[in-house]
Amino acid sequence: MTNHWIDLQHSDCILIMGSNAAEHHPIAFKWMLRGKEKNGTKLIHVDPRFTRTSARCDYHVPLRSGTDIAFLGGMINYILNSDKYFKDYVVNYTNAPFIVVKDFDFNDGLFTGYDKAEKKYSKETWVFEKDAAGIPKKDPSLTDPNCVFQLMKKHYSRYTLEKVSSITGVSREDLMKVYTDYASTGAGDRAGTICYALGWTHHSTGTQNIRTMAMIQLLLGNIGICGGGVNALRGEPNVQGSTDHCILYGNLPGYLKMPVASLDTLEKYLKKYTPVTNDPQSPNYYRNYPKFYISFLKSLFDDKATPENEFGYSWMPKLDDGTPYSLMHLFDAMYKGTVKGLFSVGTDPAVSSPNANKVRKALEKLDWLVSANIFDNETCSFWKGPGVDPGKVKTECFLLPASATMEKEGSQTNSGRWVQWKYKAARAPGDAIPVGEMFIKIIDAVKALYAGEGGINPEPILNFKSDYINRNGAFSALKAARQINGFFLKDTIIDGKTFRKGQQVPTFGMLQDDGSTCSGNWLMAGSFTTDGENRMTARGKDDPTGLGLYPNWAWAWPVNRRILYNRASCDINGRPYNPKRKLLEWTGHKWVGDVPDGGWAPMADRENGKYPFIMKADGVGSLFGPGMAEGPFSEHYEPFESPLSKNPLSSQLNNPALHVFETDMDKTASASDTFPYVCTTYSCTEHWCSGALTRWQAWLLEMQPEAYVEIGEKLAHEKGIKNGERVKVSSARGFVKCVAMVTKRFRPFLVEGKTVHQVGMPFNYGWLFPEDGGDSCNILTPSVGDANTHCPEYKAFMVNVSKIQEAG
Amino acid sequence: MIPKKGMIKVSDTFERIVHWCLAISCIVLMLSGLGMMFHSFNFLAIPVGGLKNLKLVHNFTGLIFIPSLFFAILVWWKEAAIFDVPDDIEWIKCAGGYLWHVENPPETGKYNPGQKAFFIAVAVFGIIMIISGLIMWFPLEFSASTVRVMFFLHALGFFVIFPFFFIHLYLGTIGVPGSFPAIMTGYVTRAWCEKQCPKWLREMEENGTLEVFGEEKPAAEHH
Amino acid sequence: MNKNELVKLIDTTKCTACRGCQVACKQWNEMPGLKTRNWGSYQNPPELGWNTWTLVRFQEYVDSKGILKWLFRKEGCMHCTDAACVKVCPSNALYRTEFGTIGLHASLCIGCKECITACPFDVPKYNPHTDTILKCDLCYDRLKGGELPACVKSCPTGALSIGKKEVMIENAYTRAKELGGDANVYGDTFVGGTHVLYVLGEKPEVYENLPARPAVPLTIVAWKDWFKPLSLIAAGGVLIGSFFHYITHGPKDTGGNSDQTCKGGGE
Amino acid sequence: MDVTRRGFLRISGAVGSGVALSSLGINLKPTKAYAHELDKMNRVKAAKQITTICCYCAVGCGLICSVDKVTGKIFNIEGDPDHPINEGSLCAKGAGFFDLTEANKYRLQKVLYRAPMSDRWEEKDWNWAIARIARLIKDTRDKDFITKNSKGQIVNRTESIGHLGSSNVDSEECWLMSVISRTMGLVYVDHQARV
Repeated sequence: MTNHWIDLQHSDCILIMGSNAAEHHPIAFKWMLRGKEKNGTKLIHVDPRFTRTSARCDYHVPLRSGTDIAFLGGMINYILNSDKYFKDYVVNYTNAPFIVVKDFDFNDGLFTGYDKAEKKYSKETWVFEKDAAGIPKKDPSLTDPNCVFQLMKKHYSRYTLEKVSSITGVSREDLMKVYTDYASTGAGDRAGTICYALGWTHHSTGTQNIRTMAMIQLLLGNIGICGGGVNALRGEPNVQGSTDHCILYGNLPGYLKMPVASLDTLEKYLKKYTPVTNDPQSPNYYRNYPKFYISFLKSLFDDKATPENEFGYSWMPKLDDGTPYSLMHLFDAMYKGTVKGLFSVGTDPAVSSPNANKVRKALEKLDWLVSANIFDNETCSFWKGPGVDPGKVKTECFLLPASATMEKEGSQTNSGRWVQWKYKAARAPGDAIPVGEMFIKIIDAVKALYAGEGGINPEPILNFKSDYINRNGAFSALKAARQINGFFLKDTIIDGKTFRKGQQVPTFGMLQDDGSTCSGNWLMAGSFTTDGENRMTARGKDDPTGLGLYPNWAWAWPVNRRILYNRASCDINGRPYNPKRKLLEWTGHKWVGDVPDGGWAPMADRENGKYPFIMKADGVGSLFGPGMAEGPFSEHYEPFESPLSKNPLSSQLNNPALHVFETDMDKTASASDTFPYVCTTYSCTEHWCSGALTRWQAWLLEMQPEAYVEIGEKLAHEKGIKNGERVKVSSARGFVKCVAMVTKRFRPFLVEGKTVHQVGMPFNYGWLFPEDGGDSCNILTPSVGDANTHCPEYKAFMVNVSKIQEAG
Repeated sequence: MIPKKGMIKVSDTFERIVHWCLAISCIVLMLSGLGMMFHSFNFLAIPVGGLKNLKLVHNFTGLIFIPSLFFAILVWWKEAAIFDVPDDIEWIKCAGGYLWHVENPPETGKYNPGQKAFFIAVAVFGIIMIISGLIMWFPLEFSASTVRVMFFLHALGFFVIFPFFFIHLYLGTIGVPGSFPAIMTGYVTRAWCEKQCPKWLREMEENGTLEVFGEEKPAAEHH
Repeated sequence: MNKNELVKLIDTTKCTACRGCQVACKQWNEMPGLKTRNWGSYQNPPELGWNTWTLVRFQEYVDSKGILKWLFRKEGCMHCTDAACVKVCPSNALYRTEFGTIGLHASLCIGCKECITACPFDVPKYNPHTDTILKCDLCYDRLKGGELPACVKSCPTGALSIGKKEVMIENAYTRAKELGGDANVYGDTFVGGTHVLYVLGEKPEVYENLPARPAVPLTIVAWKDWFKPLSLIAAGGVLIGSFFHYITHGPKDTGGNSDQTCKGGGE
Repeated sequence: MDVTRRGFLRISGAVGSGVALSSLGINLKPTKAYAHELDKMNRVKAAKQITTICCYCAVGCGLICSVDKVTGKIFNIEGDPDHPINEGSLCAKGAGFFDLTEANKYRLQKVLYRAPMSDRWEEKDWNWAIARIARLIKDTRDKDFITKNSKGQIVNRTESIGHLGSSNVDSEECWLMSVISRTMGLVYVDHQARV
């Protein structure tokens, strides 16, 4: 989230799309309702299904799964054509005026530079014209036909109401209702925000879904302001923390880049990932990249990391250039036999991964599996799953008992980036220990083996600093947290102030690239004060801005900033666009309010002033985003499995940059009569994710005891299915049996002149427990993912539903 | 209370067993019911160790009451449930002389109309009590509105039965001296019999079916 | 008027059916979750039970304008002023607390189930394991401790609130007025006024399992209010009557006590 | 951290009366002696109150665990009324947080091991399990370690071990997993952020 939960109440219009906030983030939804009650916030829910969220919104607009870009593209078209954009903001704070090179073009669903064989774009034409000084050329009048603004206008002019309505199945009236309501926030004193979740990420165009909305937010001047932003309602307790620490193949803690093979030296690596700008007004904060990365290496290897050995850079694993190693790739490799051992920590991929049958088969090919959890789950016990003969499974399995959250100390980062410290309330039962302790035990044991026996590339293991244990030999989260924050490794004088060796680094601005500081994750620098006070434990309730920022409650990264890009809430002179919700104000010599995104003067000051989007090389928000795999502008492509055989907008049916898996278990069936219904998957309030924690809890299980498929009344009638009957839902990859919930809340869509039915299933069930609860809906989902993130397309695929006659 | 020679047999052993089963279960039911019906009578639960036990006592006594009532009806319905017109009407008109002085109250059979009314009340409301009581015992098997009516009927039954019961008790003991042995030993004095059920006595004697204590054979054999 | 009287207000128009209340209730009162099946509804357990003192009901409803609504209603004890359950309870297990709510001394309950049939809202439920009924007591223990009832505390959206009776009634009417349309206040005008009020978005008739005009059942009024005193009067009447009969009229002379020998049969 | 008893008893400002019942002039003096019925509240008041954060969605609601001072066990968990986000309130999952404690009979309490081809778990101790896991890691890593890729570039990685999870442990643990897997040379490193 750019903003945070409490801030939602300050919005004038909240678009809830790709999320079911009331069901999956009930307490977040509270803040939206608070806004509705106190500030007249308009709540709009756009979702294929009428949910508990819809029930409390001003209105609900049903939309066919996988057509969000068409829907939002239509909104961009409306905004641009009706002059609803916030001009001052667009001209100054976005790359709308930037001139794109002449060769850039878009034709029939493809941008320039597409390599059909590789299914990849080369992005040479996705760049700006630069002047002699190397600064991008701009046209502040936004009239140059090659400026981003005009290109965007042209691109989205194809998203007419008629076209969008025909693709999405949303009536033109409903489209206009949402467009006008939401576009009304394109004024300085109005704020609109988007609350999305897995409903947007779980598509083969997931990243572009979000980007399209980010573009709308930039056009309406909604980024960086109170009540605005792009807000991902993240769904797991510490998914923000785990993402910040990058348990992700492509990144290292703090979103640093994972080295790739072609960058064989530290120098090359740093050069590649340290962006440069020739514009003196762009802060380009990532120019500090080397400081972050070297401090990171120092946190791993301490005094073993020296300038001479490139701080250990060469020891670190390198990815092959352009090769993804995501979860789906992992299981694909496992299925093919490459992966022999797996750690599965607090996760249940046998239920939660797409094409679960393939995942389960892949698990059988492992030599060993180490799971850590507080309950057993379908992954740990895969060897006794349905259709598996344990006598033929060679895998050695370990199931390590973990402490539950209230049985250990540590921090958890919420979606609003608040890092909150929690305390140990009780001893864990039996032999259970925190996961952190397990990993220290494991690495220490591995270290001992390498020390004793030697082995390949032993340095990173032997040199890894792993002393995060307390006097009793138990895991010390506090010690680890201090290392993550970082220390001065020698006495250092910064701006005349002396920091002693061993003091905590108070902010990432003080990290050094010479090995004199360490920081396990630069984003977290500042979570401790120099004197070692843990700011994550703060429980202060003071609210100086009156906007619910609570700067002294816990600590938020970066540097306790509560709303990102907040300098964009003021005009170029530092005057707040909305004086009623004054997030930040330039007093002539300093910013007052939230922790500003850099203390520089506002950009009107040509000498000292800086642009607001400090993490972008150009200093502005990217309406034109060349970083994306499938194009600098978003484009509607049909889901990989779609009811349509032709994309109504172009002859490019699917995302052109998709990575498709091709084993015998990766079957798909698009626009097929065998699987005629669109299916989407989701969670429910009562369960959490794969249900691996919640299905073991009687209070929760009692409320949602078994798997179900929600079917609209019309389709149910056609198929002769009655409410509460058992049905079989099948896709090209398998089938599951579950209870039919016949509902008024799913209605058929009229798409390209034909009726398209959609059904939906919760993803919270698995065969292990309860025994009669039904199996995972991910047996049905395809292993195909977004081209940028490889997030699987759980939210739109094709199925059939049929009645089953069961004996008894 | 050993019967003396010449006393007249008015009830046999089976009748007496039935009577006492009915009477005792009825008393227990009424007392235990009372203990549950009125908070001020909750103390009646003390001897059995609490209301919960009182409920059990009530419910299971009910199970004794059911066959008792069944046999009581079987045994007495001919004698006690059919009014003898017009004598009984006359008797009712003067309330059998119980309430005000009546020179010669109309003669009655074995049971006077008061007793008959009591029997009918017990029989009818007893059945109602049984049915309503059983339904109340298992209320979850029936609709709430049905059970509510049962509660009402059960209360109504108590309202009817208790006064009759008490009057019966009073008249069967101190109110009409000499009555009590009728249901204890089965024998009453001839004098009592002449006063209380002259018509019956006459009929019995006429039929020769009168059994007199101490006499070898029933008189009937002589005719 | 009892100045301690509390009213819990359930604003159904703010409820998101997150069911925090349903679980918070079980957590605090240590009631187990039981085996259920999916019966084609989110509403589960399907009805209130001995282990489920409060239940969020789900109902799909298309209004007269054709607009689909999903109605959520938290069901539970209404804490009537004129409480049928208290009226019928033989053992004082159900009682009126100083807050005007209906408490339950489960240890006094004899499991007679009279309250189950008496309640116009079908609230008390029988626990066969303990042979007692159980129902919401509005967290009497928490109220005594100065805490909010578990359900109210857990409610994220403000759909549940509790406070002084007159304030809550006023809040309810203000909210209903603000909502307009069919919105109405439910609870203050019958059974002596309930201590749980609803703000309903639709007419009461629309909601499943909600009596539009609840009342203490007539049979119970007849029994408890008329027959109870009447039967006491009747019982007392015959006792006293018999006594006076005995002392004024005297025992009937049947010669029963005379020593004269009975005559032989037949004269 | 211990929260003062007062803190726990303060009633959320967001709901209802907005103030503690006592401040409404409601009489809370003891009445009848059904002491056992008030027992839980008294236990809560006497307990140690320890704050934690909910472990489901990423809203980050605050909870308070009431811990019996004698047994050291948690016996009640409810929302933290001081927490600015949830203000004491909780959804169904949060409200049922207590069922994640050891009160839940399904909690794993022992290290479980399943031997190849076996059809059951067997209990093991930590020392055995850690030693065995370390051995497997080393053997697998050393056997398949890729020093150079097909282009001859130095990559120092192992593709034969993967790591999945976890977004539901603490940040410090996440960091450790993230960096430990990299020091071992893993590249198949992913977690629930993607699913």
